[in-house]
Amino acid sequence: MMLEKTKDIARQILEEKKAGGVFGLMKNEWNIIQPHLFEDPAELANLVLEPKWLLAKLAMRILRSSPENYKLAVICRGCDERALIELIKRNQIEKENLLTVGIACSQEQAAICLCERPYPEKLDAGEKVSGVDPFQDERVQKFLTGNDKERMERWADMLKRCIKCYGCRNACPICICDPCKLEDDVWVQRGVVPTETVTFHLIRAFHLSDTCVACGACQEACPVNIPLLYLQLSMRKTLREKYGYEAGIDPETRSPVLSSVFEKPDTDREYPAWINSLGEKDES
Amino acid sequence: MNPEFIKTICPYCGTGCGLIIKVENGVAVATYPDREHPVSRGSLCIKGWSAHEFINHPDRLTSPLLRKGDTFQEIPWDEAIPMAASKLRETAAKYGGDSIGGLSSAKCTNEENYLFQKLIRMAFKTNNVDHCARLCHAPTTVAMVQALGSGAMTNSISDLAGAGCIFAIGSNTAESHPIIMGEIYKAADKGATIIAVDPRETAVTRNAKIHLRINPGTDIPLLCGMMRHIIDEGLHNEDFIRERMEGFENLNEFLQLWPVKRAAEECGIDEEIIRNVAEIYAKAKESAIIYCMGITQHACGTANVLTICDLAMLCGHVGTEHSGIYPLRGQNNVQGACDMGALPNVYPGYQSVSDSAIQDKFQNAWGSTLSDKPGLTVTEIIGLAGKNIRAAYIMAENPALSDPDTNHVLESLKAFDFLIVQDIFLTETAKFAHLIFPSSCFAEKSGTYTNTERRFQLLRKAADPPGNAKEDFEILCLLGKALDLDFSYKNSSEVMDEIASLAPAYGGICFDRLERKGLQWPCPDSEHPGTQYLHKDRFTRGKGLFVIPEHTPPKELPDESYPYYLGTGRMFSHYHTGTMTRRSSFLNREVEEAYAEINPEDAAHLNVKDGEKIKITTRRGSIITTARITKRVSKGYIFAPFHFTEARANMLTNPVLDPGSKIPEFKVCAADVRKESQDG
Amino acid sequence: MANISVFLCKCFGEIDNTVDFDFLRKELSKNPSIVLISTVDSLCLETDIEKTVSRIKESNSEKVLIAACSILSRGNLVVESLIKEGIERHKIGLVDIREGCAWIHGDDPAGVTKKAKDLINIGIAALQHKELSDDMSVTVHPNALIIGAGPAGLAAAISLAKTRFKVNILERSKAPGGMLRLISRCYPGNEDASNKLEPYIREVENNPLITFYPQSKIASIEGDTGNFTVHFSSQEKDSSIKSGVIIIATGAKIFFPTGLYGYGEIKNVITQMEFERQILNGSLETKKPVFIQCVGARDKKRPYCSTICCPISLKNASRIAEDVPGASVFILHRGIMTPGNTLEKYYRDTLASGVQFIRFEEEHPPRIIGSDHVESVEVYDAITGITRKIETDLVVLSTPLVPNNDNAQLAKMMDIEVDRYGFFSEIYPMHPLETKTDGIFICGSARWPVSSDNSILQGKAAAMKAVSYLRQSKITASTLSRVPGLKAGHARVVTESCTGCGNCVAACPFNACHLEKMEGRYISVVNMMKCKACGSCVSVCPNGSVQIPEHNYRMVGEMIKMAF
Amino acid sequence: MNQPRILIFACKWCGFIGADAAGKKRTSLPSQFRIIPVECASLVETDAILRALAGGIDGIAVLGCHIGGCRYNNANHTAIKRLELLQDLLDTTGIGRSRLLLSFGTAHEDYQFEEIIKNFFDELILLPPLDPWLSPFGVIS
Repeated sequence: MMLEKTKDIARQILEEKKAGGVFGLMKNEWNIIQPHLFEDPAELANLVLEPKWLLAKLAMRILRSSPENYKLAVICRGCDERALIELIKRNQIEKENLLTVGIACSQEQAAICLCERPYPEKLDAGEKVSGVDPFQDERVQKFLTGNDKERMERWADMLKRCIKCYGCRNACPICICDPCKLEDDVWVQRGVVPTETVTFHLIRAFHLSDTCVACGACQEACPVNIPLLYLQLSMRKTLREKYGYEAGIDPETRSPVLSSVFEKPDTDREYPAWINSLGEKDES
Repeated sequence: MNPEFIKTICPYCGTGCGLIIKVENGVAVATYPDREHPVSRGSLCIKGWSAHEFINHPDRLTSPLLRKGDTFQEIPWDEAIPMAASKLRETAAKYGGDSIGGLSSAKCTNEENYLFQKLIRMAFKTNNVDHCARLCHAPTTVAMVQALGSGAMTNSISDLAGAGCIFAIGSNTAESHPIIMGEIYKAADKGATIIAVDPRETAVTRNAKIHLRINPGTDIPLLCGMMRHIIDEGLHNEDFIRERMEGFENLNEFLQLWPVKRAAEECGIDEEIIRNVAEIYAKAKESAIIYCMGITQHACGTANVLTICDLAMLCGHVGTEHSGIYPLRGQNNVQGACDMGALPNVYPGYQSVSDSAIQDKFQNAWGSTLSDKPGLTVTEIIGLAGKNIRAAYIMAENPALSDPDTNHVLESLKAFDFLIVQDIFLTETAKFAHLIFPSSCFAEKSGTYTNTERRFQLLRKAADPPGNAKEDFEILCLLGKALDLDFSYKNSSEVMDEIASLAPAYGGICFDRLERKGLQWPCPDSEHPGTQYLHKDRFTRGKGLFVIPEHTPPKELPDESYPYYLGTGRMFSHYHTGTMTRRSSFLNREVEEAYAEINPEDAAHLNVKDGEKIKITTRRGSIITTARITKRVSKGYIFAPFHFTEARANMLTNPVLDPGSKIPEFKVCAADVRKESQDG
Repeated sequence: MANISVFLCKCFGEIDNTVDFDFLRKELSKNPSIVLISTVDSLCLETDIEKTVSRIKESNSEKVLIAACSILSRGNLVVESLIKEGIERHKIGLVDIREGCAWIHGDDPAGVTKKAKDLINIGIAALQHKELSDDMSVTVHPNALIIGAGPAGLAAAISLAKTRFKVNILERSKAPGGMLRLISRCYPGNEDASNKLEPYIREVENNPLITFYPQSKIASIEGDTGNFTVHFSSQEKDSSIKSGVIIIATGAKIFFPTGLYGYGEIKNVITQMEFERQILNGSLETKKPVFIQCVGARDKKRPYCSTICCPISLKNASRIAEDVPGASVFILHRGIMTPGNTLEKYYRDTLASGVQFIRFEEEHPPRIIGSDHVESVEVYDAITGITRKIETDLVVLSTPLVPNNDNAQLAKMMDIEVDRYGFFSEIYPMHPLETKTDGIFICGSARWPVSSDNSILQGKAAAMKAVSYLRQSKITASTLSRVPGLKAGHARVVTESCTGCGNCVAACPFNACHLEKMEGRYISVVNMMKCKACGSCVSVCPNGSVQIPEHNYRMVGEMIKMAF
Repeated sequence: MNQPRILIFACKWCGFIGADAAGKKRTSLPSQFRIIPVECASLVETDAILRALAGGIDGIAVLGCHIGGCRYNNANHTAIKRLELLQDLLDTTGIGRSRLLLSFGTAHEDYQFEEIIKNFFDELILLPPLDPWLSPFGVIS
């Protein structure tokens, strides 16, 4: 149903020449599924939507290496769409050159990904299902609860497994820097495995603090099963609660971390408590 | 424009991960992991992620090259092939077919290896064909065939995740086979105990529950001590031994020589740890042993592997889904090259050249007489250069860096009357060649690779070879035809069909069946689904055999003039002789120059600071390299990766061979270290 | 690594009594890049500086590290003396081992020596990796542009002309004078506004250095400090002028309290400005006026005090009380704001002249009684608690000055900022006339409601600020520091690695970064004239493509490594 | 118990002046802290903070000007927001937000600086050691 509708939309896009190609997943005669750029409507019979395969970064690379006015339609899930919007914000994609065909994720998929928004803002095919609160999940709670010592040990145990494949960075749709700070001796010692976990993983996590779209690509690419997405959860929560900001929703809204407290959103923000930290102590 | 995404297989280690190569305008521009791949499941290691980088390197060979004095001159293919054929033919005519040596490649596809050995064997009636498996897992093949009947990894990679205990000995899995390390962690997350045995501290030992930091070359004492304790405690699997094994009494008797106390002394660790580890291994429901070069690259390599087999069989930890013995293959197709008979003693499918029935089968099939005399090994072919071996054909191997005692190897390479090297780059070896064939890399050909879990996987062509370079398959066919052989294969699929018809274990393998997930041999017929794990109800040789291992300490131990242990090995961002990885900018950025690891205490003693130059000397030569001061190595131990051409660790290594498998002792030799003066 | 010579200052025992210099020397001599370690009694003595300089020149060192007192004590003096002797600034490092070390941990001899060693190592690391920023300079157009010809603008223009710089004045209306043209007298001296204005207007008309553009409208402003180009139309004629500095003196406008106290509906409810006009054209007829203060000010929407309305009411109320016999004048207020002794006297004088003051509260504003003509005002006296009814024939509403509507637009053109009400805002309280962009100054009611006297004062001050720019033939970016001394550097973009993500553009508080499209991708470009080296861009750049060379990341990394 | 090690990034317009004043007053403070003066708190890279924590430094303090008091047109606001977010990450991973002391506008004066640093030392000494996080092989330079 959703597949047929997606195919129809894709066909329409190709036939009406709204875009030069539709980027999605293709299943071939051997049942091999892989990303494919559909440029011929006849090929669309082979279009599939499963499994979850993040296409945003691939789509961005296609757009960047194609002629300036080449338009690309991307069949994307919620996370893909958010990633693409973040890429637009970061000037990697020209907004005019991108069309999205939004498809909804299933409830099962949302549960696997711990996805809070398992649907794109612009939904074209499929039914929205409700999001999952990651903080209610047992796996997450294992890493985010307990006292400092317990958490530190749990995370250290996980992160020292890192084999420095850079997969988390390579798979991340937002990580676009070349060279990357993680390759620099100043921040992360090179040529050593296990790597310096505090710097490698926390620098990576923090660089994405306000742009992470919680797609889970890092985690899926990790050969040693480090739950990298959980690192982002509390920062995402803070951004949402304190500034009402969520990455990947609106291409016009920049991260609140980049602006002064007067601009965003803080006309009614009290001075943070630590401004008067000494004063407070006097009172007590 | 239309970028294409081509699924193929990673060209580095034996794990055989799935890659998707992105091709733009015929150029491979990026690599992505394959989410659907049965082994890697959407992950890759650092090398896999950069697999495309060397493909378009400007150093790629693009035309056949002919030596003119000290330089090379480009010549067309229609000169190069006849010249090669006639030179080889002349040599064979003059000195006999056994004067030709062929080094096949664990980097090439099964089909190419098959053709290569067929070419050598048919054209020159010699079995002088070998490849670098000799330098990594030759003892595995010898010993496991002796004990179990099959030289391959017994189980599948994914089976590891279900093991209750994983005993990793002599394997730096996290750096050499990172994706397999992920499976180990999966097991750990399910509660498995990870035990690591390594004289160095590595990512594996760091994440293991127990780390046994034994003295170099004391694997047999450790394992014997464990076995002795297992038998003493009655933890051995008596039913398994009674039903499926033979030779237990001999083993038991032999183990009387190895009380735990003696083992502990030899290894330099506590008795209690050996006991503890033995109990954990024996008591776990299913235990897996992972081993690698730390076991095999010793003068007692075969005995080491035999001891491992003994331990596994003693506890009955073979032949079930999650137990087994995991010799991790180092090269993407080292398993395949062995399978395809690129070995001096066997035809494809491990069929002995000395067996006359098998000889007849191949003579009939190939329409040619064949030699029944086992040929020479890699080290022997190189060692006898200019003497018994007058001409050699080296396909994508780099003995100038990979073989022990480099100085000697370099001399030998010069001694060939005629040397043909077929490679993608001008390697250290190719520099000695008389004739160089430019060939194609993994992304430029189709064929099959067999990974360490015996999985035939399809390689798909993503780009064309650069310039006039040709696919190895095509070069072999051309050369074969020039040598008057019937090498009129249209494509590698046809070769695969021929292999299937000749080697029963691969009888059911054909390209059509490999498309989706590959097949694990044995797969005798076209209905067989492939084999997840071996020795299920019976061993390949019938009953398993307990073989008595003979402990021989390393041949060269530290003494007064050479007071340090020296071991060689790999590190995570480089691969083997660095031909590909050092030309991948990303990988090279991680480690740019040669280094050797040295303990802080030793460094303080030598007054060396981190990053300063040191000179390492052994009886065979010396190198100057950068000191990396780290507690990874214990006091008195130096570790040098062998990837670097500017400081060839193999200049130093001891070429003494293991009698059973002819593997050199890379892992231990005695060395002296000095601080190199800054201006020198 | 460059060769470094290290000078340890004993400070006559202040340092070496606690810090073990022998140990320091021993430790430092292990560092191969240190070629000279020298101990000096007191580096800030002239003789010792001479000695130091000669020792530096004799040694083969390329850089100098001074370990002495804090830069806020005499350290700066030492550094400046060395610079005077010809050693380049970026080759000198200063480490504070007195205030930050010897003095603060006097009771921990082991710790203090170790700390001194670490601090010197940090200093060496910094010195080794410090780079020098690029710099640029701009030729200054030696003329000034003044926007607005009110008292502030005119005062500024005349001051500038007196220093012989050419001045162009753009004015929205037909004639110069601004709000002074609309009122009769100025407080506190009750001087005639026209008298006050007259010399200025004469000067503008006669001085050849001053050009006045009436009825002008600004289209756009481009360029940077020292080199602005303003496109505008004057009397419907388009033209553009180049200018070295811009002074904004656009003033403010009167708030019209439509809907408040029946203004607009009831005939004799007027504003102060209408009151002034009636005085000017002689149509004023009142005997019982009531002035209501804080109309539309100091409330939720406009919580500020406009500062000028109280004196204006005092001025007009006393005028009626003194001039009109038998007048009864009331001022209903929420607290009379008359800071300073002049205004306070003005208040007392007014009180003496018989004007009555009634204080009301924000919650109980006065009530106007009457439908089309006001008859009386009912007010709850906050002091006595009695509601009073005041007979009246005129209600005058004191309304605040509010910013001009196009302030935000103008600010955007010039890349300066307006505050939350819309007045032009200064960069920092300590630099009251300066804006975010160097070379653009604000004065008069454009920045905050002020009296005409203060406007003139600010105009003159802004002119003097402007002169300091105009006097230079070239302005060098590194000197555009608002504090004594140089800027800390300029951000530098590594074009090859810049991804064009725009983080720096969003985070830069001075709009010094912008994106340019180059070969199909965006890269960030830094405008050094605007960059103040605060480093906001550095810390938001995901891959270190923006650096301040004087504080680059390699240096920070090394400093951290050396910290303990 | 060893004295914790503290690295301070001090804005040269406030925290640095406070520290200097504390020195001039000849306050007595534990010696295990080092100050790196910065132009503005917004120059403090989060990466540098993480780098320092990985290098075995127990606590980081960032001293900047109060909101509205920045010399650089409110550049310190981005620093405040960013570093608060970093505290969240430190909390998640068990390093603990208290290892990153943010003090904006509270260290201008000698006694303020003194009190902040003393309190920070007292606080850090109670925290669990960072050992599990430190560079796994202790590469010695």
